[in-house]
Amino acid sequence: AAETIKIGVAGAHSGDLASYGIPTMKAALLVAQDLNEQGGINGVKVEVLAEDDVCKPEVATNTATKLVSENVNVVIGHICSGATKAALPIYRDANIIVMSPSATNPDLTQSGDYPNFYRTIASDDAQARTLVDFATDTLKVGKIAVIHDKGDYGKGLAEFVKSFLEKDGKAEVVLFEGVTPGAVDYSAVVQKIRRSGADAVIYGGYHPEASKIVSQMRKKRMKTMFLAPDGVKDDTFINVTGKNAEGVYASGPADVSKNPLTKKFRDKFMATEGAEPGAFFDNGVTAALALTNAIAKAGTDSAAIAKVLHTETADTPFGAVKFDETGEPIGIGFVVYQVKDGKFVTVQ
Amino acid sequence: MLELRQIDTFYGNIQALHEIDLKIEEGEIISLIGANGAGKSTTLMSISGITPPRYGEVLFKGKPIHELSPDKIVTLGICQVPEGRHIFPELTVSENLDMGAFLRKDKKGIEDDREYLYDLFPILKQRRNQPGGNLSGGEQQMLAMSRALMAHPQLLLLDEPSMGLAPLIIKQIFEIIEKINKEQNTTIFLVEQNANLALKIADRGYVLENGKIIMHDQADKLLVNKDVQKAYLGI
Amino acid sequence: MLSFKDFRNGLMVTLWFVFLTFPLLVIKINPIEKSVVWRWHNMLYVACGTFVFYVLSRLYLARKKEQQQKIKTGIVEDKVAWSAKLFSEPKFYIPIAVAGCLFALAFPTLFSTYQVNIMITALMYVVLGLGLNIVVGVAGLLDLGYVAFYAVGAYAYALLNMHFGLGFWTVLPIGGLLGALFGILLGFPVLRLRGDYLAIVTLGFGEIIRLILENWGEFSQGPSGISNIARPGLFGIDLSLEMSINFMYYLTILMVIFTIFVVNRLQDSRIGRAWFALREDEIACQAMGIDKMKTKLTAFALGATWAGMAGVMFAAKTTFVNPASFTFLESAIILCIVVLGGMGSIPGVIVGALVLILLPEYLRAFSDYRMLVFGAILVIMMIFRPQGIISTVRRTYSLKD
Amino acid sequence: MEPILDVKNLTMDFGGIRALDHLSLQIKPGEIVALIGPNGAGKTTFFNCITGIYKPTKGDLLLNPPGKKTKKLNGLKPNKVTEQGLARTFQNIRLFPNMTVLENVMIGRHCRTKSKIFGAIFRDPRTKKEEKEIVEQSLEILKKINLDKMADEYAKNLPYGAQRRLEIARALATEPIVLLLDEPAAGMNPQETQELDELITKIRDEGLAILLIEHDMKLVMNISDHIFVVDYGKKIAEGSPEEIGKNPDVIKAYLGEDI
Amino acid sequence: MDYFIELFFSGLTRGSIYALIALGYTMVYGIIGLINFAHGEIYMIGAFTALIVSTVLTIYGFPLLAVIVLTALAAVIWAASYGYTIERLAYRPLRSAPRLSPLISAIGMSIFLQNYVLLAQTSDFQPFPALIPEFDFMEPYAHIVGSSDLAILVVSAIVMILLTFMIKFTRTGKAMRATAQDRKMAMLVGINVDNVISITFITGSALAAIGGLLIASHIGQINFYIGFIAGIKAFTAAVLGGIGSIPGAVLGSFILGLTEAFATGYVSSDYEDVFAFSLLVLILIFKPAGLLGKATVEKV
Ligand SMILES: Nc1ncnc2c1ncn2[C@@H]1O[C@H](COP(=O)(O)OP(=O)(O)OP(=O)(O)O)[C@@H](O)[C@H]1O
Ligand SMILES: Nc1ncnc2c1ncn2[C@@H]1O[C@H](COP(=O)(O)OP(=O)(O)OP(=O)(O)O)[C@@H](O)[C@H]1O
Ligand SMILES: [Mg+2]
Ligand SMILES: [Mg+2]
Repeated sequence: AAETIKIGVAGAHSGDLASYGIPTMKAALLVAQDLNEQGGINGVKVEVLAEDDVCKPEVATNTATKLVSENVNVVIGHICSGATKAALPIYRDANIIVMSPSATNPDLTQSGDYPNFYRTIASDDAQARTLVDFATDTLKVGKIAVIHDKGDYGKGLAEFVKSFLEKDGKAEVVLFEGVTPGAVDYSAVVQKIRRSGADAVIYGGYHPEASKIVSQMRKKRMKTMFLAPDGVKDDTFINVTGKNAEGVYASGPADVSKNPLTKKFRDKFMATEGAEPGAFFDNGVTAALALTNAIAKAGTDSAAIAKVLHTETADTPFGAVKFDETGEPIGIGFVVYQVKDGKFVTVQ
Repeated sequence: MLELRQIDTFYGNIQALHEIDLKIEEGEIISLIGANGAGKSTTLMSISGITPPRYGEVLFKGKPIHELSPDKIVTLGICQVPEGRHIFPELTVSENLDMGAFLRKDKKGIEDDREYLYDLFPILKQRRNQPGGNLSGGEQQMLAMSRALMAHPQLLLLDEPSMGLAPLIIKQIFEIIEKINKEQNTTIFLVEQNANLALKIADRGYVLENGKIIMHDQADKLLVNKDVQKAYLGI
Repeated sequence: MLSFKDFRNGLMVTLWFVFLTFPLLVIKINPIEKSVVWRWHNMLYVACGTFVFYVLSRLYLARKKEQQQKIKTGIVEDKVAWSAKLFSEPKFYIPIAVAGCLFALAFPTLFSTYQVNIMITALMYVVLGLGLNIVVGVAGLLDLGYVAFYAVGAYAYALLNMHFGLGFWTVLPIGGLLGALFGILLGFPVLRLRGDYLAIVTLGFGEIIRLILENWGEFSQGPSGISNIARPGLFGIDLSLEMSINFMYYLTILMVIFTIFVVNRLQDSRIGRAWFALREDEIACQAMGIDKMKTKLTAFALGATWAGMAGVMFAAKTTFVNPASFTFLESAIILCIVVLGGMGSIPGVIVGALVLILLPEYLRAFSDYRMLVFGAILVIMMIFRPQGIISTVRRTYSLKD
Repeated sequence: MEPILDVKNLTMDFGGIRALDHLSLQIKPGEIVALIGPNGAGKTTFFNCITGIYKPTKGDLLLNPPGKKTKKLNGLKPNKVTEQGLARTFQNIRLFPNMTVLENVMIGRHCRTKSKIFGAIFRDPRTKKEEKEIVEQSLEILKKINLDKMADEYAKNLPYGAQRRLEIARALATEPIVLLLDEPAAGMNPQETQELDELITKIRDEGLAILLIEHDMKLVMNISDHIFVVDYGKKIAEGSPEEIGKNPDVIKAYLGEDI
Repeated sequence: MDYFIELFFSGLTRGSIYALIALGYTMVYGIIGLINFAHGEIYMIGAFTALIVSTVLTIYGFPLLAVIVLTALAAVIWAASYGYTIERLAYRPLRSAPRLSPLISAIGMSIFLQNYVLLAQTSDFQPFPALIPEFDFMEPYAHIVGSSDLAILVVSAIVMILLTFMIKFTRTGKAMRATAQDRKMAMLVGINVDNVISITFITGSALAAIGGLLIASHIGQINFYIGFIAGIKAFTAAVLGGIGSIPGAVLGSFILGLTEAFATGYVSSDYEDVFAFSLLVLILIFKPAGLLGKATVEKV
């Protein structure tokens, strides 16, 4: 009945975290544009409503109500786990399906509180598992220092890493410590790492602090290995850290740049923006495609959409993707990269 | 030497001075008397450019100064000892004196003047290195005057120099006022509550009443003027 | 109207700003590819912008001077501040208040739930503003850590609700009391501090609370926060999203009215006077037999109480709390509300809150420029109305009896 | 008859400086006592010590309220001292500039009233009554010093002389038994001083004891029953105005030959 | 023991950075009693200017030394200009306004400047070229003190000594002290108060810029937000030492820096800032005017 299909996109589009939110918004717009060029979904045009939540919970609730009151059919977002958590109940009560390209907090799916939630990125615990296994089995390190940025994402991940390490008992956690983002200097904590005699650092957090810590470790002539999650697997990290980035391991979604769909949308992006798409772009595209695909098959009724999402796969940059009953994506996992001469290259 | 023409001064929207006209000749002692809140201090502040007049003009040696900034006015040789002394509390007595000579470059001259003033007010010499802040009222008043004199003013504006001072000190202060007027030929514009004393040493006097000059005349004439006696001399 | 001199100065100023903004606005570097983009057009914008702005401000000043000229020569009466008049004379403010209330009541029916939701946030800041107004505006204690008590309230509800399933109505007073308690705990040692020392200590306290919430995971679930906090119940009826938002709205309205009522009565009471006096001159106050510590402490604690209650409502509204919501910036905003509205003036604070909270929402149109404009507005407002939008009018007694 | 305020060997040091040196002083009920001395003698410091604003290094402060037993004021906070019945004015005016004249006086009533927060919020009859009384009594006092016409003016807009009087009114509002005035006539012209003279005597006649710091000898000699002279924190003389007037030490240290 | 020394040095480094910013706070506060929340932003702008200028110069192939000198100059000049302009625009009109109005104006200014840089440049972190080279003679001690730490220590030491000298002995310094204590009187002895205040802002901003330059090339990256946290810390340090007092600001900064370093080293960096602020609260409780601040007994 609706004259258009409305897709809400919520995330940080301004403020200091904008760089994480904007790519997804662009992704959604490009997908919509692409569909509309082919005459929309079953002849119905797709419309994207983008709303800024600055990654703040209290703002996110406003954003959510705004989208709900503009009765969107589905929502892509939010970007930060905190904001997502705050917004989800509102969508749930309005019975709207939400798919986040980047909110990795496990509770979102595992708590079972949000049946309407899906995501196109693996959760922190999965990623923690990847990092831990890589450290203990591939790198075979015995002593590990776990550092985090006290943030939602970083600390959550670090805690999983810690608990996994302790459970497996293959390696010993010699240091578990949070650093203050934005501090003018990290040498004290770096000294502490050195003192702990760790062979490797597993860091939970985003690239700015990671880069500061790595640089200072190298400046202090420390060879300690450095493992980090997808928050660090970002070209900015390499650019900022320069030669000190060499050898750093970072986990992230499998490299899908070969995939034609990925190419297609990346090129579209290049064409419009004239720059490489930033963080979570592919996940954004994936979310958009998965949702539109489901709508195409099931119409705009949430229950029906959910059914499709669970049962039928959609073609996305990450290949054929569908979702398990908790809303986790099946077929989007993590692989580990290492920085070699200024590039992230996959390690087998 | 100094001439005020039709000065109007405002604080925000409150008008404190209404069309003040006033003339001071070289070498004179002029005293301005008036009740509290009459606008005496405001007059001085208008001359010094702290609260510049909104309308009217101030001429110093024929040149208009009412648009100059306070420091420029000081450079011209107009110094004020404001009401309530305004000693720099954390500077020592001698540093306070140096500030008085802020615009002067001649080291030697400054030294001599400081000595001269120490002779004038021996107590200051004793307290030389004590922070000005916790001198008592009288000590501060002396310091304030000395500080002004350090600048070698041609025109010295004094705002209630006798306020809150012991009778003995008041006498000293007034003697000194006359002294510098004679010896250094400093022109003096004296604002006083204590009309008696003020008019005794003054050549001419002006009477200010809520922002208006209501009377001006030779000092001795004012002293015997019935209205003045009744209103300001408490006779 | 504008002299040649003005234009010359205008040019100087323009040049100055061109110079000032040159590196940041004109040069855009890409440190990775080691490439530079020269955005000369920006320089043009700056130049034109500055010059126009300068000329306008000149004109404004010129007009002002004329006004004064007129006032002097008695052509026009200089008028008392409209605001003062408006809020001093009942025949003016009663109707306004009534109209305001009616509008407030009708609001949810008139606007979308989104608008209502925003309005709830704004109204909560009204409560916060009025609370802080007791501390800063009335008692003159500069508190930069007010958000701490807000956090206390919010987490009080979040935790009590999570662990013991306590409901909104039970926790609301508890939150207030906890706020007061923390207020007193902090107040005792630090209220001896003067002016800005107090400011920084409270700021520190605010940060400490936030950091503890962040790091003490076992207690507060750390940075990932607490979710699924129950919305306020209405006799166990379960409400649809829209209804519960409207319900929340009316609750907040009630809260605001309650706050206004209390704060207003406090202000013209024996204690209120003591607070004002304290702000004016502490030593004289003591000499008049006012117990400095006790009076300050009551002000501080009362302010905290309101922060606490507002916190509970915040938690109930967002149904999710995490430390990120209680940064120094929040305290700063609340302070802005008080000062920009008009220190110690209740209508002032209300207006201030509505302006400062609704502004960013409706500035969404400016998208990225939002906060830029916001900051600029703060500065400009202060320059043109340093005493706040609506300045205080002291109560007069002898008139009435 | 026994002094109402009895100060014994009061001593006050500021770092090096000894501002007060074993200064003793008594005031009898209904007396106007003047405390005079050169600038920096320690008069204001004396006030600050007995009103608890400074903590004296040594000495005893005894207050004998008529009909009650002796109270020791040492170490009390300023507000407690005021409650005991000592009220003061300040050498450099310390009014509440942005409150109305009436409110300034009402603040004075604070320590004699007791309504608390809940009273304030719920406006129970007791509080209502109290408020009413506060206003009336304050207006009463304002009438006495004829400022009642300016009751709703901001204190800062009063002319200087009026401000000085208002300070006295505010002090009176605390129902003192001893009133301490620090240079009330400073910066007043002879005429205003005249009025002040009458005001102070009037207050005295209502039975208050008054301790007065003043440099205006005309006023002092006029109204005081007894005069203490201090110099360098030490008492150098005491006695009736006549005696002081011709005491050579006083003349040398303070008055100067002719006045 | 080694560990102790290591921590000690990292404490010193932090300390001297805080000091460079804190001085600006303390000077401005001393002279117009304003907590200049925009000061942290000046530091940030200093860093950004440095980044831009240095990149441009390197692109046009200047030799490293020239780059360093010119960059430092540019950073100082522009930061100072911003400081001056801010004072003219946002604070001077509020000289006679209620006490808190300038504070709000400052907060507004800080928000404005952050977003100005965000929009004019970018929101992501930018790599900052290592302007401070790795000295060979430092190699043996590299694991304890990096070359950049050394440079920071030395430079800030020199700067602070110069500043102290200026305040104590030059005419300008005297004028500043006088203005700080009694503005009206300062005018009456012929001091151009407006200029003095401007000079204060300029000096403070210049120091902040040097701080920005040093820390940026030490840490190797900047974004528009770095000013805020550093600013708050530096301000804390200034208060710790007794706001308004120059040596106080330096002392406070070092104490704060060392506390943080040792807290991190021996306890945990989780509570780093909690330690910092608790220390502040404690010190102020026992010394209400800060370490070197004069406890001004109001002369009643
Ligand atoms: N800063 C100010 N703001 C507003 N009004 C002021 C200010 N200063 C003075 N006034 C008003 O201006 C008028 C003149 O004040 P001024 O101080 O010049 O009087 P005065 O003759 O010096 O009195 P005094 O003998 O007390 O020194 C008074 O009515 C006073 O209330
Ligand atoms: N807070 C203080 N710190 C240090 N010294 C002080 C302080 N207060 C007063 N003094 C010193 O104590 C002495 C007495 O000061 P006080 O103000 O009592 O003098 P006074 O008798 O009131 O003089 P005046 O008649 O001028 O007011 C002075 O020498 C003064 O320097
Ligand atoms: Mg005067
Ligand atoms: Mg005295």
